[in-house]
Amino acid sequence: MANTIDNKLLFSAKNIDKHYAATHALKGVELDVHEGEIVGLVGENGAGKSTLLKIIIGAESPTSGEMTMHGEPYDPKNPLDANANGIGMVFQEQSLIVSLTVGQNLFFGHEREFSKFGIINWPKVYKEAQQVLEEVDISNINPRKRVNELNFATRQMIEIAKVMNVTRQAGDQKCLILLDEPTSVLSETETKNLFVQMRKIAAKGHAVIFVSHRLDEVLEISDRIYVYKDGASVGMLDTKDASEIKLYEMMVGRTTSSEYYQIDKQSKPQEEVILEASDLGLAGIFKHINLKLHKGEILGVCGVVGSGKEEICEVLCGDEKPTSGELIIKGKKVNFSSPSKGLREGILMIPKERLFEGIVRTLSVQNNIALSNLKKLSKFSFVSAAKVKKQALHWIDQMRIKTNSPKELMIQLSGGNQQKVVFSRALASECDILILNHPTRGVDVGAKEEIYTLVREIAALGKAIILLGDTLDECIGMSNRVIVMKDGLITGEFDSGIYNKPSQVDVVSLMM
Amino acid sequence: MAIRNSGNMSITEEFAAKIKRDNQKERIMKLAPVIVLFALILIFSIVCGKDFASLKNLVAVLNQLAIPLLVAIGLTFVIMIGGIDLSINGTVGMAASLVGIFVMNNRFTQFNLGIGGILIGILSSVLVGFLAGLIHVYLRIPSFMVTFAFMYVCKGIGLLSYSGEPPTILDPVLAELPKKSFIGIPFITWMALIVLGICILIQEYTAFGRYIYAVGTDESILSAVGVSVKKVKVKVFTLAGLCFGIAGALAAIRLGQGQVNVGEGLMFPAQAAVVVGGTSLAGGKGGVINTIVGVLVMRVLSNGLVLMGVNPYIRTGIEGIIILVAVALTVARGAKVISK
Amino acid sequence: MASNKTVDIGKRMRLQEHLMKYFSFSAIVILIIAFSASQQNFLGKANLKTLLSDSAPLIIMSIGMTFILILGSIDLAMGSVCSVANVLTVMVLNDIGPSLSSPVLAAFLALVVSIIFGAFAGVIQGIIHVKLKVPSFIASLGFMSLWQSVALLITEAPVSVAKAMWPAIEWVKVTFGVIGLPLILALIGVAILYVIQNYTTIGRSLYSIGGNERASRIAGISVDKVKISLFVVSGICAALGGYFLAAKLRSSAPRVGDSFTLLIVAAVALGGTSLSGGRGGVLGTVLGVFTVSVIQNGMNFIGVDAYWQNIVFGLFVLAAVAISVDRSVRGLVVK
Amino acid sequence: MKRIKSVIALLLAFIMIFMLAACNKPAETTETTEEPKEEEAETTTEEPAEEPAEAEVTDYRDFTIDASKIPQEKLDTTLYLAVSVRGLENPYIATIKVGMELFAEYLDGIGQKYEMQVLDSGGSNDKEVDNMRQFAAKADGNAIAYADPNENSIAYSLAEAMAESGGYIGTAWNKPDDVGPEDLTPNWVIHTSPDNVINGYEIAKALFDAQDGKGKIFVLEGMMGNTAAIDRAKGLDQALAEYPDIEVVGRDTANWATAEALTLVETWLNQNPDVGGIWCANDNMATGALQALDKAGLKGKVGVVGIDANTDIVEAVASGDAVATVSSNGYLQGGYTLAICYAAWTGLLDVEALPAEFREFATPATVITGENVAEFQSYSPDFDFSKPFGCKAD
Repeated sequence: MANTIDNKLLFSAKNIDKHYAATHALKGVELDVHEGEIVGLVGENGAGKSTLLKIIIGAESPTSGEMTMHGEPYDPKNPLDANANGIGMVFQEQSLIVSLTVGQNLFFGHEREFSKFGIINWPKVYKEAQQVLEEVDISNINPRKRVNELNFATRQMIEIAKVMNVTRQAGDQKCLILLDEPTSVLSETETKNLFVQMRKIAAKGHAVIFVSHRLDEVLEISDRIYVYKDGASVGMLDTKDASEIKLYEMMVGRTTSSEYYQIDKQSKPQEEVILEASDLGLAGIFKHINLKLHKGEILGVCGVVGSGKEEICEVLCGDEKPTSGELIIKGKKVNFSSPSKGLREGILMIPKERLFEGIVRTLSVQNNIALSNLKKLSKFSFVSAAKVKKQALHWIDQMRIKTNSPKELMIQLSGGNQQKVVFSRALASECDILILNHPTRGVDVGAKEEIYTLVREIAALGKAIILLGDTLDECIGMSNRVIVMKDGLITGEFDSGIYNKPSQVDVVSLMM
Repeated sequence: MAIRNSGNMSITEEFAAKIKRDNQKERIMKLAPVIVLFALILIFSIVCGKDFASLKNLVAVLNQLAIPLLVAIGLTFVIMIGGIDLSINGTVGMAASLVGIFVMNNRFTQFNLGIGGILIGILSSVLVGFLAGLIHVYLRIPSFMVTFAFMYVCKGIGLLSYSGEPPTILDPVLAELPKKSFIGIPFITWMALIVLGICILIQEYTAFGRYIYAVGTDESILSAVGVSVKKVKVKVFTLAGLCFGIAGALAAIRLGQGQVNVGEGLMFPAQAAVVVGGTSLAGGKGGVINTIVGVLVMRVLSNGLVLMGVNPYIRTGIEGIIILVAVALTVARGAKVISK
Repeated sequence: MASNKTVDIGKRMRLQEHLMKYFSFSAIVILIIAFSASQQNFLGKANLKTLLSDSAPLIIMSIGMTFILILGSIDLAMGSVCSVANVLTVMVLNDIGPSLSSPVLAAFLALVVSIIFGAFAGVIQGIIHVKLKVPSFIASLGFMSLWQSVALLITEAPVSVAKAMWPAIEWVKVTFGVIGLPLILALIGVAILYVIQNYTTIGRSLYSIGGNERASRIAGISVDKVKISLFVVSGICAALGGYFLAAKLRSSAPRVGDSFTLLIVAAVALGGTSLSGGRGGVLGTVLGVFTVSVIQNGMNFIGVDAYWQNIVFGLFVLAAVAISVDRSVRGLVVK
Repeated sequence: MKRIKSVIALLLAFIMIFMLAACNKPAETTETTEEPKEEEAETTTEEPAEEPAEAEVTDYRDFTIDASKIPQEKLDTTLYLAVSVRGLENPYIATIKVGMELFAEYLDGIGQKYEMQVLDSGGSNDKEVDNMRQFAAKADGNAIAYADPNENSIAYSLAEAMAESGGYIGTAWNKPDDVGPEDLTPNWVIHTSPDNVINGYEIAKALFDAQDGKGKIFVLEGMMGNTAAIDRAKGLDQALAEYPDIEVVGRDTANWATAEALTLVETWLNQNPDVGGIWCANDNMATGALQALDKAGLKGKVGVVGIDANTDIVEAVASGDAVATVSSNGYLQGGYTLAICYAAWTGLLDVEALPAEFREFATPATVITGENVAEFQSYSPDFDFSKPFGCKAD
């Protein structure tokens, strides 16, 4: 990390204001980026990071304020305009078209550069695509391959290659690349690879803006860090002066401590085994899975993406049928054909992709809470509206869900509150076993703490929990016991009591 | 802290085997329409013998292919962006009626515009496609409803245009066209094949073609690179209108008469043909080439059933079952798959 | 700020949900005012009577389709299921009816046969759609052809209800003031479906599946079962439509349902039910049906030239849908 | 069962025509204006049988609408006129509309206030009944209508719709055997029909004769399940029974549609290029058949027959490319039916007193062949609506 602040100023934004109808999303935001620099942006959800990036890339226009690029005034009309000025962005959501080939995706939106009379010269496209891929060290992929034949990590690398292409096209001009949560779907190795690429880019004199919820990553890769809160920049510091705690303080205005995971509240599991898997397997994904889950226990499952941990969750909750082995719940052998069967046996999953799998946006809060226990709220399959409402009020109070009324639509709630609704639903179902698949994903720091408290409380009630943490730290911090998976097999198991938490290094060594 | 190494190899092998199986399945699924087509050809060849498997019948099938093919191609683009077009019956009928009126005919001598008349017919349909696209995109009305309304509007325009007595085309060139053929394939089919070629070119070799796939997959991708989704959609509906218009014009020439009825009964078979070919109704998957297979399946099926002399009452039923089977073969299964 | 934005969208959504209902209502009001202005007896007793009772079959079928559309699916086979039920009804009345003690019994038997057939058609279509994952559009398209064949095989020609059996269908003529018995029966159907929609587990699951099928599955809802049951409901509604038409037209025709296939969908969409699923309801559909009926009735009433009727109808539908369609923002893609 | 029914229906139809023909002679003397046209239209009813004619009957043939006897209040009331048809894209149906317009001119002449409209069902039973009910509701009794029921089975419902409002209706073509105008006296005034079975039979005969009574033929039927299609096919079957050397080598439905007919004939021509004739249930399909023949270079060599007298087929008959078609004279059907209903509405005609043979009767249909095609082409409709029963075929 060279001291790059002395380099030439590449991009600067001054006094950026952005109003949406009634909300003031950005309040006079400042941002300077120098050539060869990696700048980290951190802040809670809704702090304004994404809005700022959208303005820089030209997807939205600022209400007021000025931007310069290469010292010239910069006012992009659309992303293509931004690209022409040497600014490219990797979006948070996957932006590849899976039915098209890698090469077609790489030059998507730039086809005209390869066209004569509107007809695209595909051989030329693929030749250049190969070069682009080589530059990000994934030259083993045939650019003629369709994206839907590739795994997620590779797709992410292709996205980055796509943006890198912008820098290539810029030639001598220095570029700015925006990365919005690029690591959320990457495994640790892939993240490392990404960081290598980012450094490469920076070494050439280009600049990178890096946005991530994972402070450790930001601290690792960036040269300088901007901290945003409520639509305004609350500070800028050199990475060498920063630490996670300091950043947290700036972001939320309070200190986090070792009590973050409320380890002192960790309860002792009971003796009774509530779930037992023996030799469970799903062809080609995982195999020989033996585990026992006790009442009141939080069992953490660690592993990289693709280790099979996600699929274990799916099999346990009934979403997927195992191809071998057996599952015993409360002493009874079960064979689920769908999650509804699982629910009947008292097992329910809180899914990872909240928006796609967790909530029904078009329904109200009360109906979302009642999703999993409609039968209990009804007589002769007639649902009691009063009971639905009463239950919702109970949980809104209990969970401190911020909503105007139980009839408010789900889409109106913030991410953290939506997640609380999902938790309420799970608790209301009175299931004894909960599978928490990344329960804090995409939730801001404040809400995270509340969720941790909640998980502790649930466990204390004697319910059993299987936890897939958003970070390794979280997984170890929360669990009573941790199992480690690699390539579809359990490679290790650690006791994780209050005073004998395993070290991350030990766990990682079994994951990789 | 037991580390289990045993079976580590086998899971990778298993995975490889699974991927292989999946790929195989996918390949079979991709080929399913072709398999269905060949199965049908085989069955009819056996049952009907020479009546079916003859050059003459092949030409007849090709001859009948033109209009369903054109209509299905236009529809393919619309379905690829996840939309639907119900206006087909109307637009084709309208284009055919207007072509009949604006060329030399036995009723409206004052409107003889020759080739210009054909252009008017086609343009009317293009215009309707364009309008439908505009209304769909800018008023945010589902394409289903917009095109449903336009079906009535176009049918009405067609009806109104000749007020009950369809004009017979007397233009000597146009009257001769349906009889002309080149290497055994009728002229009208050639026209359709040329349009087909152009559409394949558009789909595979132009930026617009790529954007169609993108719109069907995820609209946000396009705005991210600064391409207007709205424009792409309007263009797609306009292109579909062009295909329907050409289909209408060719239908009028083929029948030697401009009547609104030629559009009748084209829409549902076209939808079936597009989906049977393997284009996904959800959008983003498939394409014009798939549609060729789909249209062939439908054409061969009805041709074969006619030759077999199957009771027409049962024929539609058999067609329905074949559609179900053909599509069931091409869709992904599994408890987790969501199909709407 | 992203979260503020969603709150904003949400408020707008809810506001629009309320407005929406009035919007489709306003389409009708505007139409009625316009029509009565040009023909003073448009709201006369005679026309109200026709308007209110002729819509019955369309209401019955449309409310069944409403559930399917809320699921995000579509059922194109309703028209031909209606045809089969229609020919079955008349077949039962004419062939078995005379041997029964009373025409009322025959009418009842025909009703039972229709409902059983409708349920059967719904079950097999539901199973093929849900279990084989054939998209409902194409599954129902296949069944549309299949049932068309079946209807034609049962009777190739339209058959009138024999004179002796007329008492069995006299109920269709009963009126209370301007409101006919068919309408009352249809509204009872609406009430039943409204209860199913709002107060039963199936109804609540319907909305969650339409809103987010994946989430509903994970939350432990028996998605497949719910979907199949709803196809059964739509099948029964289609069959009842056929039964009503048999009484209304005093005859059966093997193609009587064909013209309903798309009209039903249009009526439901006009009633504010989203074609992409998750939102809408049977009450809106009743409004949608009346919008269609008023347009058709009004065109005849003010004597729109027959050559122009298609054009006018298309434009009216376009206008009505433009003001009534569920256009609540939420960045959702309109397809 | 069905066979027997149809045979009985046929017999009844024959008897009816027989009886109607019997009334012919005495009428001739009184009819002046209608005379020549009626002569042309005589082909369907050739039985010259003479039976003692009832005096009353002749009275009705003579029945005249005396405009001076119409009460002024009736003339000042807005009368609603409608023709209810199945789709204006069909040229024959368009002529019905013209028939109504001709009658409207007559009403202008006598100073009757009126409004007229076409009710288009687009081929849907339900829509046609709805249309009629709405029309009746609007007119509130001051309505007269001509209805061509989409299917025979809805004839009663259509008439009933009108009867409930107190208007007057005449139906044509299709109605079930067990109901008739007498069921809804006085509002269901008449039912008339050119006989579909006979039309189908006549063109078949013309075709077979042109083939010298032997050879192969293709058959293009109308839409499945449609009454007219079924009846016309029945007529064909009768003719086939009489010509044992005619072999049907292709028989299918083309749904009344030109394009489908073209496709079918193309397919069949591959199997049987030596076909001798094509029987089509309507002229739209005949157009398609001719086009297919033209493509195969067989136009003019293979006989084609149809029904409806579409302009292009009449031209084809004139040029020898087609053998025959049938004109049902829609002008006459539409215009005269309305005229009779008008007489009933004004009170000049006492429907209850009208004898059965004037409630249900045949209207003339002309088989157009090479012999009379020139006459037909020069025909322009011109009727005297003051003598409404002039439309009765004799």
